[in-house]
Amino acid sequence: MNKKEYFLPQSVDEATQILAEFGPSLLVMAGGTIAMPLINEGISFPENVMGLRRAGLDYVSGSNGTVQVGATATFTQIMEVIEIPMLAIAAQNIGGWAIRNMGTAGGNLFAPPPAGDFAVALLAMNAQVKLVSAKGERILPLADFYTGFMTTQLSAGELVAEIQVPKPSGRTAYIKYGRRHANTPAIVTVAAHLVFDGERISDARLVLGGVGPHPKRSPKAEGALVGSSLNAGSIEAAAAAAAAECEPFTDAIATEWYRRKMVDVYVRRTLSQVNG
Amino acid sequence: MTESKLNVVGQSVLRRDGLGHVTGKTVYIDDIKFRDMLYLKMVRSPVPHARLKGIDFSEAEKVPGFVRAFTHEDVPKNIYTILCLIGVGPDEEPVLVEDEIRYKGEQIAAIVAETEEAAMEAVSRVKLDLEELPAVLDVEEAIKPDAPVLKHWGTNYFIYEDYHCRRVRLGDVEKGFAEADFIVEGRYQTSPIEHAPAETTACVAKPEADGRITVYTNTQAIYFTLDNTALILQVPFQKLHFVGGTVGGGFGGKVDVLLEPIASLAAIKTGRPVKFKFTREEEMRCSSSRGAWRMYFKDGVTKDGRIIARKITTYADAGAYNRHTPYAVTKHAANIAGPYRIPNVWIDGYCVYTNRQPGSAMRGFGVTPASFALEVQMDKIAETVGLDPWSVRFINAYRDGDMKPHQKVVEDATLIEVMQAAAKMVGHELPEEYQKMSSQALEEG
Amino acid sequence: MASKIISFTLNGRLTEVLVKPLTTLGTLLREQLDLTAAKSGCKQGGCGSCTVLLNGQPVLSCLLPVEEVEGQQVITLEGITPTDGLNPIQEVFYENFAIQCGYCSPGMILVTKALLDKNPHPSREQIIDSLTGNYCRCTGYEPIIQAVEKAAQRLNGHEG
Amino acid sequence: MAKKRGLGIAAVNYPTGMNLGGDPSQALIHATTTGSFVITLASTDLGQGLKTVIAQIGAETLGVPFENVMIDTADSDTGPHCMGTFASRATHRVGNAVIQAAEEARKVMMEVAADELEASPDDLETDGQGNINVKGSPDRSINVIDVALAAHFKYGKTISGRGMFMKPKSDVDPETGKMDPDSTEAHACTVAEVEVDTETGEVKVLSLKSAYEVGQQVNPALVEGQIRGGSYMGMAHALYETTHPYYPQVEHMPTSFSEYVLPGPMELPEIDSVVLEYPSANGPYGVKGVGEMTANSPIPAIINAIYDAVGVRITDLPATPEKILRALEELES
Repeated sequence: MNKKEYFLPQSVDEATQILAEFGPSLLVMAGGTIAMPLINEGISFPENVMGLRRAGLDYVSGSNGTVQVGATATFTQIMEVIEIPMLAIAAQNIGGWAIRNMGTAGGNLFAPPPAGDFAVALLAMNAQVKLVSAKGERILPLADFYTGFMTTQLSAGELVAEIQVPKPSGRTAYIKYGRRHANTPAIVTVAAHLVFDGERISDARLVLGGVGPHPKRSPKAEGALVGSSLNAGSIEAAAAAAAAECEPFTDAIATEWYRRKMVDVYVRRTLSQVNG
Repeated sequence: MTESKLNVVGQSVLRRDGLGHVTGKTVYIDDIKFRDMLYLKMVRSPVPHARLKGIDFSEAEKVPGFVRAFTHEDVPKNIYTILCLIGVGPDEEPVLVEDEIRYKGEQIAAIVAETEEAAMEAVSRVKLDLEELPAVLDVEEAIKPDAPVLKHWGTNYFIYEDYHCRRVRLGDVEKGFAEADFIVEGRYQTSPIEHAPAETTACVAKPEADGRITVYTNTQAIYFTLDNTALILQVPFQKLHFVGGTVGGGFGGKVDVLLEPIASLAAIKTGRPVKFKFTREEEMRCSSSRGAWRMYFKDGVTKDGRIIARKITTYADAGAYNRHTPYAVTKHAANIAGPYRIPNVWIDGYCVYTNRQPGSAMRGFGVTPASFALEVQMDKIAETVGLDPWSVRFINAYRDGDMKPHQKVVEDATLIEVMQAAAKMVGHELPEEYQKMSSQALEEG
Repeated sequence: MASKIISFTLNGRLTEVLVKPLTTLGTLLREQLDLTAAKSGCKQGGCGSCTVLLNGQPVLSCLLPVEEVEGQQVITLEGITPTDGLNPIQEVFYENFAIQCGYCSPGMILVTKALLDKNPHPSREQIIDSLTGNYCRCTGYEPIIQAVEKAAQRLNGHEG
Repeated sequence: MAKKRGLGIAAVNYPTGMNLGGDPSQALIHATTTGSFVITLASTDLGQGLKTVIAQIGAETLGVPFENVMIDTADSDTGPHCMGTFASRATHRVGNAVIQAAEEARKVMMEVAADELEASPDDLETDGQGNINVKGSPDRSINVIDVALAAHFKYGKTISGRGMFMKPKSDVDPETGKMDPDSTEAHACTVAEVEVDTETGEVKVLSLKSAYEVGQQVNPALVEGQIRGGSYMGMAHALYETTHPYYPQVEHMPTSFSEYVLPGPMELPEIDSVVLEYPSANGPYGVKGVGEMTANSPIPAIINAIYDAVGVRITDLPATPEKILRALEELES
């Protein structure tokens, strides 16, 4: 009843000005797939809402070895990105068809775990986020963007405008394991990006979703891989390190115990897929 | 009455309601709306067991569009039990909580408002003064002497004609165990399950010019719901006019009377049409579920695989209130020994109350958990005796003329025939003796 | 609270509506425009019963604020139903018992339309993939999957 | 990674009707002036197809075309009592009530036709196409429309009938449990094939093949609909569904279709069935109830198949990957 206004800015500048004016009380929404259910169920009662769909951020474009994903690009759009197959696979693993037509890359960064697993692929790609405000913009690594459970580096007045994804320099794999094979929350999501120098792994990015406060790299697992070849032993060691290092939780889908077990299994399976 | 040649019975004629369904023109309850219609939302308990010491509506009343709140004091006959119509009692469930909350999600107060959003916001602003109490959640804990007692008659189980459980007795199980070569035991547990119909439970109650109330409802049972509503509201039966018949999936989930009485009350008190529709979350957490069952088996079996004694103790988790569980336990007790010829059977079926969302009817009412437990137990018996799973079932299968544990003679057995057909379907070659068996030929057992 | 006039194309007709902020397309269709084919099965984006086509793509009308459809093309099941008779997709759902309680049918049929418009020869896997966001408790999905296969055949002229 | 396959069977019975009886249903039938027959009920269609099968039963007994029969349900001001649609009772109970009502209406229809054809009612037959003929004399025939018109405007007669079916209530002997808890029993046997991933505990149901015995089928396509939907529901119960993931605890109760886990179309196994028909003695045209039982036999069949595949017997539903994995670890240790 007390919804005062629904803003539909036509540009990023207009969006940041509205945000500067209203401050944190303004609910910023992209695809609506996270915020609208809470409003519909009578859990949240926002006064002012800003929809970003018309702000010109619904692009996916590539240049100079980087793919720029606008914050409101939908997963359906991203599924057509051919330069980086893992992005398409990660997008395909989200929701059902209609959700993929609505849900956005930017919005997914704010999904409560175990949702929000698009970022698992982004982190493996070493993606950066562009944050804009009325005062300007800044770019920071996505790995630094998350600060805790449902908290980020986003300051008052800032918006996620773009995600910049470097094309992978190595081999990649991505697996989401849930109770169903589609349209399901993750028990665990794993993404791997391995750069090889001959047989030797020279750089490794191993990312886990659904087993921590936010999608997160597993430095110890990465450490177990770098310098070694990708073989049964290094895969085993990386899986064990990831399972030890992750911080799983219990929810309606799975227990902490099971999630940790599945980190071990799915890190192995993901790395085997890199190998295969 | 069977005719030699059937004309349309046996034909796959197209659905009568099919054209409405594929064009979206079928009218479901949520598709009905009236001018001036109000929306009802429920204030629910956040905890499984508590004393309700007070409700503060003052902030809720300030929400623009708020019309009225209802508590148990507004409900003429607040305490009821659904199955009173078929002689099950005593009354034990409140329409709206009086002083004791017995499950998380229980209905405490109703709010009607001009819009659905206003009703939701008003509900979110209601303050409850609760004193939490220890909850009892496990059926076997609940019937221990020191468990918190949930029922005014002093036990946490339903009483069947002065007995503490539904009993079935045939022959002498202890004698059967003594004669058996093997004793096979098993514990089986099922979980509560949501009916999850595509359409959530809903009704619209509309006051008419003649003083009657028309209730549009997706109940599975029009009269059953009408009669209970009249009793709860203490109005003459002819004051109510129920209209329904089109249900977006039921599965047993729409045979409770959680919505119609309170929506009708609100319609009477406000003089305006009132819609009450469960949200998906309410449907999952607050409407009845398929109750959970815990079943213990002890079977006496001979070397050749015949079950000669079967003792079963079973606990139905009714949740906080009866709903349909006392009746489900009777159906369960009549079926859990299975479609087998067993001379000695002993069954104790308990209907137990816990601080949980009440269980109720669901597709397979009391029999689904029984079939699960006993058919897994049959495989366990087969393994113990050293038979294959088909053999143990053929050896024990009931035939027409056998006596069931509840002392009814079997009349239309076809267990053997469906097993023969299934074996054929999957290419499993049965020994000749099983291929020749017939449910209609009673042989020496 | 400032209501806004929103104009968009609904089932081929230019439509102007006055809505309160944050009214969803589903609520607009069902409560204001009496187009009740799209259902409100969960309002959480989880069941697909509220599916409509936005510029030809399936979206969930329960999650879409009406402000967002300004200037866009919206199609509901009413919009693909001929004034007399049935659309070929509706025909096969009806003839093949791909319906039981009927509550999911409007969403299923619209997803089928979007799929076959995009891909006239979908594989079984593609059909299944397109249906994963639409919930059905009654049928066990197989009759629906088969209806989509038959609808493709009929639209391609391979079946009477 | 090891994936192991297994087969499991289960055989079940299922009773038709409220288990102690005492659950009546009524039907009223009347013909309009032009030979449409309206069956008035208070029964509900949940999607299983009651409005269709009841029209079929009414048309069969009346001897008139299916299209001539209208179903008017469920309005408490006009529809006579029905206990409700549950307990696999509706086709059995309401069908029997409709047969009784239709027989009464048919009798009047045949009497009027006999007067019009100057024949004895006993010498007449309906052809199911809308005509009443003198047996053996196809040229002596009258259309049902003309019979209805004559009944109304020439003879002042109502072609109508009342039907009621009730199995008297059986009381339970509380000491021994002696009771009569069914009207008839349907049966089913399911063979399930599963594949279990021993590293994750995940179960893939490969096929559910079942034989059902359901008495006379009124509408085989609708019976198949119950079998397919029920098999899927049984699989969901066996492996996925729970409102209390950590029963008996009440934490983490699902609130949405994301958290309340149900299999989707990607998890569909091959579902195949054969249907046997052994008509019941007391069902309309030999019907038995089929609605509920279809979900039952798949559950233990799947659990038994898991045991066959990997040697763990899950006795606590649902058989989630976690429970299977824990059981496998216990088996190893």
